Amino acid sequence: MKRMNFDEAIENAIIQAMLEDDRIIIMGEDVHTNRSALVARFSDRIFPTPISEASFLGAGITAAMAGLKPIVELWMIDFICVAFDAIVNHATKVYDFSGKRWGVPLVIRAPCGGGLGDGGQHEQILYGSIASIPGIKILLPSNPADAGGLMLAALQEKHPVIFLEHKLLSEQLLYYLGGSGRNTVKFDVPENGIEGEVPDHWVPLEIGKLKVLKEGTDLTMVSAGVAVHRCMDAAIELEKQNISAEILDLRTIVPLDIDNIAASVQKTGKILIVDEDYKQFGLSGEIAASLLERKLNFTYQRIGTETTIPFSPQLEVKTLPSVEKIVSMSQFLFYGSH
Amino acid sequence: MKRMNFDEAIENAIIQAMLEDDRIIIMGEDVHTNRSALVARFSDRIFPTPISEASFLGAGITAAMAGLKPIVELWMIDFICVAFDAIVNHATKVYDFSGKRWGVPLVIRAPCGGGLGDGGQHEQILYGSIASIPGIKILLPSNPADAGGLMLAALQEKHPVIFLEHKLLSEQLLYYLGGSGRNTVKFDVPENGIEGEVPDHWVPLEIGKLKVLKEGTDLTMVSAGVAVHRCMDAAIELEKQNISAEILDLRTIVPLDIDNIAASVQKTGKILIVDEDYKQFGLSGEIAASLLERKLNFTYQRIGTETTIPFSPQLEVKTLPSVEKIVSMSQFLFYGSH
Amino acid sequence: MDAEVLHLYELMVRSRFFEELTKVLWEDGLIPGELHLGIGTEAAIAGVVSNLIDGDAIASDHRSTPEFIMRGVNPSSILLEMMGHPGEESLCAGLGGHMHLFSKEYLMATSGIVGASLPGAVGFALAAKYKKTDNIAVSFSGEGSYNQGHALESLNLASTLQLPVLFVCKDNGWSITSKSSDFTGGNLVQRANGFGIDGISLNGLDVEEVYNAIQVIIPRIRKNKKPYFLHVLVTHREGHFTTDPLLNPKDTLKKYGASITKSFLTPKGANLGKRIKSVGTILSSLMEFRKQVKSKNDPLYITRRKHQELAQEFDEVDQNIHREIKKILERTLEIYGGKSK
Amino acid sequence: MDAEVLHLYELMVRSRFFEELTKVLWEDGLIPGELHLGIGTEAAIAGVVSNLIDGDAIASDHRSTPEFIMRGVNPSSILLEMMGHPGEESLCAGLGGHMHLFSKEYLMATSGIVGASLPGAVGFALAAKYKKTDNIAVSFSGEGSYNQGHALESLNLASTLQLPVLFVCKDNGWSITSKSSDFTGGNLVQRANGFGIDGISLNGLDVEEVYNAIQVIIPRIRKNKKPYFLHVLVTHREGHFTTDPLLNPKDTLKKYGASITKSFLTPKGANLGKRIKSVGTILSSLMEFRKQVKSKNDPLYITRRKHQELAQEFDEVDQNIHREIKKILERTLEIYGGKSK
Ligand SMILES: Cc1ncc(C[n+]2csc(CCOP(=O)(O)OP(=O)(O)O)c2C)c(N)n1
Ligand SMILES: Cc1ncc(C[n+]2csc(CCOP(=O)(O)OP(=O)(O)O)c2C)c(N)n1
Ligand SMILES: [Mg+2]
Ligand SMILES: [Mg+2]
Repeated sequence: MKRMNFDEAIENAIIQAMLEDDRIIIMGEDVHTNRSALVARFSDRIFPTPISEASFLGAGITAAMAGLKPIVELWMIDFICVAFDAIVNHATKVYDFSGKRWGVPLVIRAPCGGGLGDGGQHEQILYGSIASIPGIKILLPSNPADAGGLMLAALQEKHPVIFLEHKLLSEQLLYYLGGSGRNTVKFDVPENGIEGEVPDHWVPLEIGKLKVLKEGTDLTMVSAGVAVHRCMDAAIELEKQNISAEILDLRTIVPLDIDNIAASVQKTGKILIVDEDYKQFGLSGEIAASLLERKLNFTYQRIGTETTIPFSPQLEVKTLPSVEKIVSMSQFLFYGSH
Repeated sequence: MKRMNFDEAIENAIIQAMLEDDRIIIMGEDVHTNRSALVARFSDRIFPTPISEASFLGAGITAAMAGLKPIVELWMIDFICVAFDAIVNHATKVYDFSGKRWGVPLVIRAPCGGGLGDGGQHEQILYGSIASIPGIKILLPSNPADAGGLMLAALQEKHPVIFLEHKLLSEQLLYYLGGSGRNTVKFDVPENGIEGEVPDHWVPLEIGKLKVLKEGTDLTMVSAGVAVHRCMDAAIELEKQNISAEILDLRTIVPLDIDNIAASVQKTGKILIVDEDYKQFGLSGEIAASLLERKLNFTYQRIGTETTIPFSPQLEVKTLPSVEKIVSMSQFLFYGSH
Repeated sequence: MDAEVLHLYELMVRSRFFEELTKVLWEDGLIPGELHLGIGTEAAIAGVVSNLIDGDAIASDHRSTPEFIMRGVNPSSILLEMMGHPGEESLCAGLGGHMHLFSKEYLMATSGIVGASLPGAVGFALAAKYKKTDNIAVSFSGEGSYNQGHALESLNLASTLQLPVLFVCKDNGWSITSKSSDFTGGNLVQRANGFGIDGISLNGLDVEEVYNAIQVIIPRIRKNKKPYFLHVLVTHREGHFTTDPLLNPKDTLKKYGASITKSFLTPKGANLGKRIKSVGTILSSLMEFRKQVKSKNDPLYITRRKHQELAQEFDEVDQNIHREIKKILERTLEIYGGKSK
Repeated sequence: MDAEVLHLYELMVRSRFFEELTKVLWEDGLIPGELHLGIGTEAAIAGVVSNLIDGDAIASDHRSTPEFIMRGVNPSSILLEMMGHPGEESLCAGLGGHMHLFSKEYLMATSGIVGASLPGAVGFALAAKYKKTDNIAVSFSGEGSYNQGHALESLNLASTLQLPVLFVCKDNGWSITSKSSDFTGGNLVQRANGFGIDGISLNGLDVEEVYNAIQVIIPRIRKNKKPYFLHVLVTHREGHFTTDPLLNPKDTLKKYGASITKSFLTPKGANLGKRIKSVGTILSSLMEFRKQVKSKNDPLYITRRKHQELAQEFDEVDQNIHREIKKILERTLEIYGGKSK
């Protein structure tokens, strides 16, 4: 076992995959810079593009159909919106439209998430909007080992995958977007997410399997990405109050690992979903519905982003899921009051 | 009281609004044809556009900010995807970004829904994807009176509204898209939706209030648009089996009238959500979560579109919510088996 | 040149007969959904498709039947697909339908989203170039699509990535009910130039004009790996879609009875043999219909007029294709009827 | 002309001093997020903005501070907004931040989504035309944005709807780390022509060149209700955003201490009077910094060089604006510090 940064792990897994599979190419804005290490190694497999997400993502789809395995990069997932049609009406539809004869093995890679004080157009996660469309998988790892393993798995899929990379976990993104030129601001970076142990040789992780990060008996917390780390911190606080939280790191938003969520909820009888994406019409709802469909009995609460993410850091911190909110909502779930 | 077609009611309400408020304009592809009656009356207030949804929807936003009240039309809601950025990063964000000083009074009007055999890119509803974004209201009326009243209400809003018009309810759309040139195909058109009583003078309906279409004691069915009529038909079947369904017509997807859903569920103890949109990460999940947040005890099931809508009518009918499915799922909810 | 003219004529007639057949099937209720016919675009498409080689890809739009027929995709599988037949024999197992035809074998994809052919072709071309083949990709779409964002972006993308794409703009002057000249700033060849792409405008009703130009253009694309823009004037003889209510007053639309519908949509009834018999009648009337179309805007008629010396050969092609399409229909209906029983 | 030159110079200096101030505040950690400066674009923007009248609208991008300052929006409210101060006095109550500045009063909107200025300006122009005013709308965005779908669509939309829009393309040759010539097919004036829009390319570092051209262009737009495309060459003297790590090696970046941060971010500490005192020092160093920038690519320097006879007046402007900005900073920090205590 060695240790790596989060972004290093992803790049490392990509290198391993690219060495084994020469159909893998990389497309996107500024990839000649952001993936300069890969350019050095795989020069003509890196295609920097104009600022034209709709067309280069659209082109990625047919390139995949014609036998390549493109990793299409976006500067941030917020910008998927200018290319949303490529997802909804093309990437997710071709396999079905073709009578299940033609797959689209495409990986979309995009930074996501808040906490850098960049405002509401540059801090979203948006999986709630994307996940409603059948036919695409969505990954959101919380640590280097999962990031590498899931990236490798994504590159072995026959169908489109969105790989989300939380900005607060990536040294590279923190350096570039977070303002490398100043040491006067601090971000609330999860230590156990930004760096950690990784395998010597990458093995693909199974997509759609959550990980139990911490066992517990009183309360199930379901989360993904940076929010997982907030849950872990909250759990320490809660232990002090004799509330034992079980913490599930989804890792995959679609498909949801409902079996294992259900198993945990059956044990604890209580679930708190901590979701950095918009609360409404998203992950927390889907989990609620899926558990109810299974006729489970449980009490339920959720934390999510309820408004446009404010620019002001003081307001931002109150808008995103925080340890305080998690502790407070857990108490509410437990005692019926905060 | 007089009677009108669904599309007539909408047009009629728009005429009433346009006569009273000269800030209202209409933009979109082929509006000179599709709204020819309005052109005759309000000529220079109708702006036909090129096939450029992203830019004319984007322009509609700033036109609204500059004091107009644009109704921006799309040929179908499926095409919102090429203009999704205008929704996610602009229409819904300006009010917040401006410090709540600048509103965007914009109405997006779009046909939606399946049942015409047009295939998976032209039959979606997609509110599940849109509704996750804070800052936009979504309406989906099921009959002429609600359609007119909600359109009038939408035109009095200070913030963006999406007005969805189910194709199977609109004589005009059935005629145009359904193949007016042949009487060899029949669509499953809800009689009570396509035509009905309307007020002599339009009064705006309150946005965010559901309507109890049928009272019942055993089971709450929540639905909107065409699916509401499927529920009504299923209810007749269920009455025969001594299951009394209460049927709620949401009319508004966002904001959800959770108070009244909860009241009904408290009475019946059972809820079945019948949703023509994609099942996952959408309406049915949001209702589940909102009810659980209120600590209600109830049993739950849902029907939604689970895959790309198939072109083949035989497969399409099995994919969209149907009376058979509703009856069967109600039985399951009631007896624990189908 | 005679052999080439006859070959091109054959491609066009095959597409025409096939589409006229789909029109009748549609009117009879056997083809669901909207139906956008390429009748009037055959010359432009034949001139391009006849110059493609194995491994070349096509991305097209909601009006793609001619491309599929001319490229050689099994017509019966296309017909079954358009009829929504849910089975192996249908091109897309009944899931796609006429706006969403896909053939992995022929590298052909379509989309009902205006403008999507362009990024589609760019991606195909990227794969071809990456694999170091000589293949190209062709985008077919209407003039209206050149106002759509992802289409415009794609011109720039192909230009800057230096990809072997032929962008074919089938300009019939209309987008549904919008007169395109009112909605298009500048002219489209100049617009392509503004993205660094050379282009030309041709009379797309004259198959030889297109064919001759393309014979030079496509090899250049193959060699230089640079996109090219081909603007062709075409007509849509059937309006935006079949029995476009804007072109046909409502009350004249009921002329077609429900002949095949009756025999095929009703699961129980006469045996299959009898059902298929009615097909002959329909095809003959198609022939009749086509012959009436002697307008100077019909690409088939233009070809015949230009080559009056080939009148007999043309008639023979007509007869052969007539028989071919009839067989296809019979085979198709057999599968369709067999399954729907 | 002298008065005009001095006025334009003043607009530019005000923007420059203000942005240099934001740079220091950013480096001190008082401005969150990415910070994209318009330093190097002042001449182009001053040449345009100085020709606007009441009721004209502006849609801009992630680099819009100069437009807001030159148009006369309260600088203190902008500064508070950029500092994320959540209060009435901030332009957007702290919710927008520097990429999302909005002024309803001045009809100014921005967006961090590349290309969104173009549909934004089109909608403003539509409203102006519909209301039968003489107003126009200006779109400001970088050259990279002209490869984005909604931007390209907007050229066509403005052209066909005949709307009074001035599309200003601030071309610094780079989009983040991408050299724009590698990612732009054709040239942008020709591209605009391809949408039926006239255009011109100017040296955006020469404020008089821009001003003189705009004096003719804008009245024509007002009268004819037709869009126009203005391509101006500019520089971004600070890279893509402040202390762009691609332009500045990591280790040279630590030159700025955390002076204001210490006094203002720490809720408890010295009283406000003392805190504000440190401001003077900072502003003086700004003056120093600006004077060092004597590169021939600096629009301020170019103006001074062209009009050496006005050297004394320029110095006076510098001094006045220095005082002005210093006051603004003091007032701003008072509000900011008062609230954050
Ligand atoms: C993005 C999008 N917007 C609108 C439509 C509706 N629509 C279908 S075909 C069409 C007209 C296309 O015109 P053109 O490209 O000229 O092709 P033609 O039909 O004339 O062959 C429109 C607007 C669509 N399918 N997709
Ligand atoms: C749709 C979209 N894609 C990508 C980005 C990331 N991004 C921010 S600024 C920028 C470069 C813009 O270049 P240009 O338009 O030339 O403006 P400049 O920064 O040079 O002033 C990019 C790619 C974005 N904000 N929006
Ligand atoms: Mg056309
Ligand atoms: Mg630039």
